[in-house]
Amino acid sequence: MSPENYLHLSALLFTIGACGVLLRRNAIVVFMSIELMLNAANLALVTFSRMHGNLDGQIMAFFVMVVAAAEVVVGLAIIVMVYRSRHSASVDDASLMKL
Amino acid sequence: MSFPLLTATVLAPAIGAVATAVVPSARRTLAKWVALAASVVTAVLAALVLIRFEPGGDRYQLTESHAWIPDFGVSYELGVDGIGVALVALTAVLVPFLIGAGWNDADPKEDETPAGRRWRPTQGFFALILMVEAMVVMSFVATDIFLFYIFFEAMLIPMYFLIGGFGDRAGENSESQQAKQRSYAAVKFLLYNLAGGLIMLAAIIGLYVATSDLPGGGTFSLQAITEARASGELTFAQNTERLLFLGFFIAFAIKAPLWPLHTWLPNAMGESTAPVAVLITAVVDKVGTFAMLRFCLGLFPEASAWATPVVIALALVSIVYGALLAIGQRDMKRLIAYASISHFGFIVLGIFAMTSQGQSGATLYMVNHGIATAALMLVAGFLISRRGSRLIADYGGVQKTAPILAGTFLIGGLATLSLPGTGPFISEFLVLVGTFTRYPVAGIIACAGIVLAALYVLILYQRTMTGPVRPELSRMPDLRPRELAVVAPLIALLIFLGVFPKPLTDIVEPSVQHTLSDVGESDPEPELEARR
Amino acid sequence: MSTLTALSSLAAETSTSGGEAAQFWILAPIAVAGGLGTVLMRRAVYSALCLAGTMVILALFYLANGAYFLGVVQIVVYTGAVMMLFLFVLMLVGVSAADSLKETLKGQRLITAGFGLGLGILLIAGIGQASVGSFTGLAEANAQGNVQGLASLLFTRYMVAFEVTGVLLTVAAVGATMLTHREKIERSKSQREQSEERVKDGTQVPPLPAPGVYARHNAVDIPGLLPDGTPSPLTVSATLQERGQVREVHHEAMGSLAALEQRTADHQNRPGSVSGALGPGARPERESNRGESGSTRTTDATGTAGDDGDSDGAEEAGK
Amino acid sequence: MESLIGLLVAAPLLGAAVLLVGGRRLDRFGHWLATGLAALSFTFAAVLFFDMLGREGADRALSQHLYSWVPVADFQADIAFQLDQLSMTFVLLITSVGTLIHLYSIGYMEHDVRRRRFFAYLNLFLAAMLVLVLADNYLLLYVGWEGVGLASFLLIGFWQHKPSAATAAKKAFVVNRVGDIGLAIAIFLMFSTFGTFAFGPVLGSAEQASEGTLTAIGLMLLLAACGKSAQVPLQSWLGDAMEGPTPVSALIHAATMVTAGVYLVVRSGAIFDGAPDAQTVVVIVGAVTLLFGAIVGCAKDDIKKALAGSTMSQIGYMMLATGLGPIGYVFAIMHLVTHGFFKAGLFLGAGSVMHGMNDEVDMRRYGGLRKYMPVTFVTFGLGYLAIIGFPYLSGFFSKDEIIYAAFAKGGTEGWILGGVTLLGAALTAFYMTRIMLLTFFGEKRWQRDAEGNEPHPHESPKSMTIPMIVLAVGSVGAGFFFNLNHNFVDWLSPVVPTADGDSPISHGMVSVAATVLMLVGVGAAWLQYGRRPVPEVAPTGRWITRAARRDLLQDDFNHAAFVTPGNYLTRGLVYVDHKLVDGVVNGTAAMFGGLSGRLRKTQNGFARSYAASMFGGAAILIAVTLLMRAV
Repeated sequence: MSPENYLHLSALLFTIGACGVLLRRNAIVVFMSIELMLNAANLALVTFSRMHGNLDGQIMAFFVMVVAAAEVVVGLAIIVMVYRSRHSASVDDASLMKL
Repeated sequence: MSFPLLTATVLAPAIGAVATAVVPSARRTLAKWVALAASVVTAVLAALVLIRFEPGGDRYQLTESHAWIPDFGVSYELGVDGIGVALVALTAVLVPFLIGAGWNDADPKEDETPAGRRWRPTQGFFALILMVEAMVVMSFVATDIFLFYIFFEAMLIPMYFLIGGFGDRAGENSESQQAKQRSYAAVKFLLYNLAGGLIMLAAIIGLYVATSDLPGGGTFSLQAITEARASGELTFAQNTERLLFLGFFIAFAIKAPLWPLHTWLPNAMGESTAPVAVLITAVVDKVGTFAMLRFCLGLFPEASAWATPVVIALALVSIVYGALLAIGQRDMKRLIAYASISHFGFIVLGIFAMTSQGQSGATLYMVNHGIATAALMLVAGFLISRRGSRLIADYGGVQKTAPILAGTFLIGGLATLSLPGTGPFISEFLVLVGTFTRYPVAGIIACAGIVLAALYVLILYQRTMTGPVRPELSRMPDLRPRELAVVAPLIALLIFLGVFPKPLTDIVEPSVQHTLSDVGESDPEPELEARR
Repeated sequence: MSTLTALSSLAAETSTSGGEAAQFWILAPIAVAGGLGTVLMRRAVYSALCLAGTMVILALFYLANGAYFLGVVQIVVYTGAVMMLFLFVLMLVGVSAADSLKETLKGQRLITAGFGLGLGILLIAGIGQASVGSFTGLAEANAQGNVQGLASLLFTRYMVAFEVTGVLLTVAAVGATMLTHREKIERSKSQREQSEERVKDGTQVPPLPAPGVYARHNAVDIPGLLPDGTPSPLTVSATLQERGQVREVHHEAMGSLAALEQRTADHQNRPGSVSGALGPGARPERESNRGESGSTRTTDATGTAGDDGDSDGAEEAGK
Repeated sequence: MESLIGLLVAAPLLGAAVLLVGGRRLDRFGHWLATGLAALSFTFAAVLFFDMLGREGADRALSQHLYSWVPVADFQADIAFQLDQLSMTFVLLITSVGTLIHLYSIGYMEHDVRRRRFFAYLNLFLAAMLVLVLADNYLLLYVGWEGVGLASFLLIGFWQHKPSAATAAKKAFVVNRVGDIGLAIAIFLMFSTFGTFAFGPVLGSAEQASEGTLTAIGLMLLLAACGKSAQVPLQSWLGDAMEGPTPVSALIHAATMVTAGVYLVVRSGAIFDGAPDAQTVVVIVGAVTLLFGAIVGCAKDDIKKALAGSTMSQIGYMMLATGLGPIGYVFAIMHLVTHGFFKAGLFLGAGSVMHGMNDEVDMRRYGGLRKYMPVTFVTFGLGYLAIIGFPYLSGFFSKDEIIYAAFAKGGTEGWILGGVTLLGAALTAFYMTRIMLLTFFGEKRWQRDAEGNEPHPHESPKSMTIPMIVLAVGSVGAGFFFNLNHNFVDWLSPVVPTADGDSPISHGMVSVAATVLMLVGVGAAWLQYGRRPVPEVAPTGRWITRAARRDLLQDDFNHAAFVTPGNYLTRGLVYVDHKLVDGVVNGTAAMFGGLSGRLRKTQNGFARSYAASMFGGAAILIAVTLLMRAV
């Protein structure tokens, strides 16, 4: 049982999450995919920390969680607001970046 | 440190431009007078320069030098040689007349709705003209290459607005269509010259790098570089020099439209008002030919010698091609534009003939062509403003209704075809002689330009001025006092320069000798002396 | 607790036991399945649940990797708080019907597939290339407990970062409230104004009709019927319709109603109008009856006004 | 005394300037001012002439250096005049005839509102012509050369409202420009050969230059001369130039300007002497033009065009003579002067006739005018006798000398040239007699014109007749006076190389032959036009006549050869410039525009596609780093 397995798993999850971000139109699901990616990263961090035998990796993961939490809060707030204004949580409806 | 005369000459129009721009929008006439006053002051300062300049003296006189960006060897270096003096004088003399000629060109039209009206058109027009003047004068007196480049490029901005913003009232087609053509012309002008400028920028940086192994580090000072080259402590690799030369030359060839880089000029001159058209061809384009003479030859002698055959071929093509196209034009302003292309061919030919006659002739040609085209184009502008059309076919018999206008037009035309007794004759003849002594065939081909010039000028005159009077023109007014006051001095100047050009040649010739010594050329011996 | 100690013993020693491998090989596929589910489920709620599952499994992996604190936090914060937040928002946004998986952007799926595959391969390759040794284990790192270890790091070396994250959280909270808070710009309309408005644009002036006509049980979810017998959507709450939980009146119900009508009609031996028209339909007949009786009353003027019962009785007697 | 030379030029120049700038307020007396200045300049000339007679032949030449004009290194051009006998001859001719024609014009242009301008132009012409003959270097000569071209342009096109006049003016100027190129190139050659272009040094050291160079210079000078003197192949403009007012035709296109070519060749004699080939070409040109002009003159019905043809052929005589070298120079000049007198007189006569016939120019509309305008008839007749070489009148001497010199060329070409000149004499007699008969004899053939008013032929006013009389006297007496104990030859010999060649036939025989042929020509003309009445409309004659009516198809040739191709060329080039040269530019612009437009499409505004690109970027970055570590 070597670290590779964990790392491979995290890579896999990360990729899945990324694809989710690209595929889904529902903003909330996109957010979930992002969460998935973060968690994959966390898994890798934790694995590394065990690999090297010190806790810095875990600290890092911890921070990631905190930041993720903050991000979720703000993000969801934004989603709610967008939904209020345009009655849809679809990412594609907000194609206002085009000039 | 004496009074910085050159700086003053540059600043006068610049300050005038600001002053004109800030005149309240209601006081249009005041703005005009302010602009006129500023240009006159500039002319006076230029006259001072002309007086203070000793023909026999140092190569560059009235020099000023201050460190500017020492880290890059950029410095604020001014100085004039005879050629520069002549052109500064030309610019400073012409601009007041242009302002006088364009007195009413920029007034908001009556039919214009307040919404569609531009913001303070009059102030803008005259301020822009003065800005152009300041920049042109600067590029004539700057002896620091970087300084020159900055103004060489900055010139484009006011010119762009002058071309794109102020078309003449001649509407053979609808207002919007005209506006479209105008903006097309302006953008074309801008892009063309910008492209050339960027190539030149690359060459300038290359020059800096190439000079970086001088004791003082890299420099942009023209004098320093020429001296270093003369003393042999600076040598360029052959390919480097040729590339740098091309970089400079292409920019100047675009500015002084040389075939095949000429197509922006007819659009620009055709769409803009007569004074602006004169500003383009008589003042701004001269910077190109002037810079060929000063920078291309001064900095890259070997490369110039290497490029001469091609350049002369291009010049010949421009002469004949421009003249033929002028004959084929239906729009009189475009006709004059193509005539200018042909004349610029002569100028370049004279510069690259590498003889004292050729280059003196070229310099005189710059001055004379400026004045002659001004006379012809301004009168044409007055004519157009009366009839409201640029098409030659819309005119006929003007000579009967407006004899003075026709007369001045004819004199301008005769000067354009360089009739003896007018200034252009001497310059053209010098150019041809100078060319002939070194490249006989080129000289003979260039002579074709003489006949073609006669054709396009006289065809233009015949179609517009002679023949039965067209009904639309039956009660066309003759030249008004203002217009006459603008044209008459120019004509007088033309005739004076044709009868007594010695003062000018005395100023120009020593500088030309300097340039020739830079290039290391000397006039070919007459056959008989050579035989002895 | 027992599991925790077991896991900790797993993580403590450097060489990994077969137990951990077994655990990995059981749980990893589930985690991946969860991830896929998150991405692929058509209803947001389901993908949220899938995600929660994955997170729990990851928490287990953390524990297995000796990150007890993180494992717990993972479960408590993530699965507990964050996912709940997601669900709340889902409710707020409306648990709308599943969003279609039809791709609108041209080539988006191809690109995604390509990049996803590429990235996956790259990461795997990277990991393969990076010579990952074996575990050194956290034995001495977790010597005096994992939490203590983390804390000593957190409050010494990572102090500043910690503070900053604190600030970040606060800001986030404030920001969220600011964002979601809606300022009332104009005063809310009074009931009168609302009613006037309704009259002005002529929509549904009276209150909405009640549901549950002929309900057999609590019938919020059965639409009321219009005079012509068609069910009216107005009568059922929008949310139920959104959820698709509206029960419509069956035909047999209709049939039975008709039968009922018939029976009452027979009972009063009157030609029962067997029609879709229900209660309302019967009313005119009664009116006519009244008319007849009225006429009879006008025929015999002897009867004193006021005693209906008598007249009824007289009719009875007449039969 | 030298200072007078400058004034000689200055007087008419001043007049031109004043009249042009002065404006309408000069209309009343402007013409008198101009005439007075012309006369003044004539008096200067006379003074100088007698002063010159006072000195010995060798040091008669005067010179005046005014100022340095264009000094650039070796190229030193000065405004400097030289007045030697040759110049003097021309100056006298120009100023005298010029003054007379000024006087004549006062009457002729009486009713023209723009008379002031006309006189300004006449003065301008005088000044330019004087510069031409007084210049002491070729560049200044070039100035005068083009100056007279300008004056001629202005005067031909004086009635600008007539499109034909404007066109003729343009044509004259352009054709002359072609000639001017020759002069310009000649100057270039001189400068690159001798290092200067002043008469003295160039002609002095001419023999040192190689013959090739001299031939080149000579041919170029000849080209110039052909342009100015309407010699084949540049002759086409002269006929059309008759659109100008008649005094102009008399002064510029008969007496003075058109003879400038002869002056140029004679002046550059030293060069031609060193270049026999060039001389041969000159002779050929002269001979061809001689016959060409004569034939054209025979066919024209327009009196002025007929006279123009005659002018061409007479100048052909002079050219031929100059081509003969020293044996011909003097007589070329002599014929030039006499021709100046009688041709001017003839033109003035023609003008007077037109004046009386409300500007009718068709000789078939004249006839029997001798009764109506006797003075004109007499003066015209005297000029006629002079030109056909009636014994002991001007033409007789000068022309016979040329014929003699032609024979004296020796060898076969001597005979050929002699024959040609004699034939020319016969033709001259023919066409001049034709003009004479058609105009003054026979019965009157004029009728009402379009407006229906019949012309009332009448004699012209004094101001017109007096010059005619004076010129008639000149044309009668000049030749005799010149020939009197070789006055003219001795006068010119110090500056113009002379030699009397030995001809196979003597002077007497030449004179007899010439006279006989002249009589033949007269007789032929009389048989044709004198005996039987002249048809109103010209009969379609033989091909030669028809061709001659169309100036021997010269214009058709020019059109086919230059004008039409030129038009196509310019049109084609305009197309090329717009489509090709400009097309490349606009094409580039369009290319960039399209490219950016296509790139713009990728910016669709959808967050997910941006995310996709980010994602791809990340993947690529990882790939790159891995590759970096791999290698």
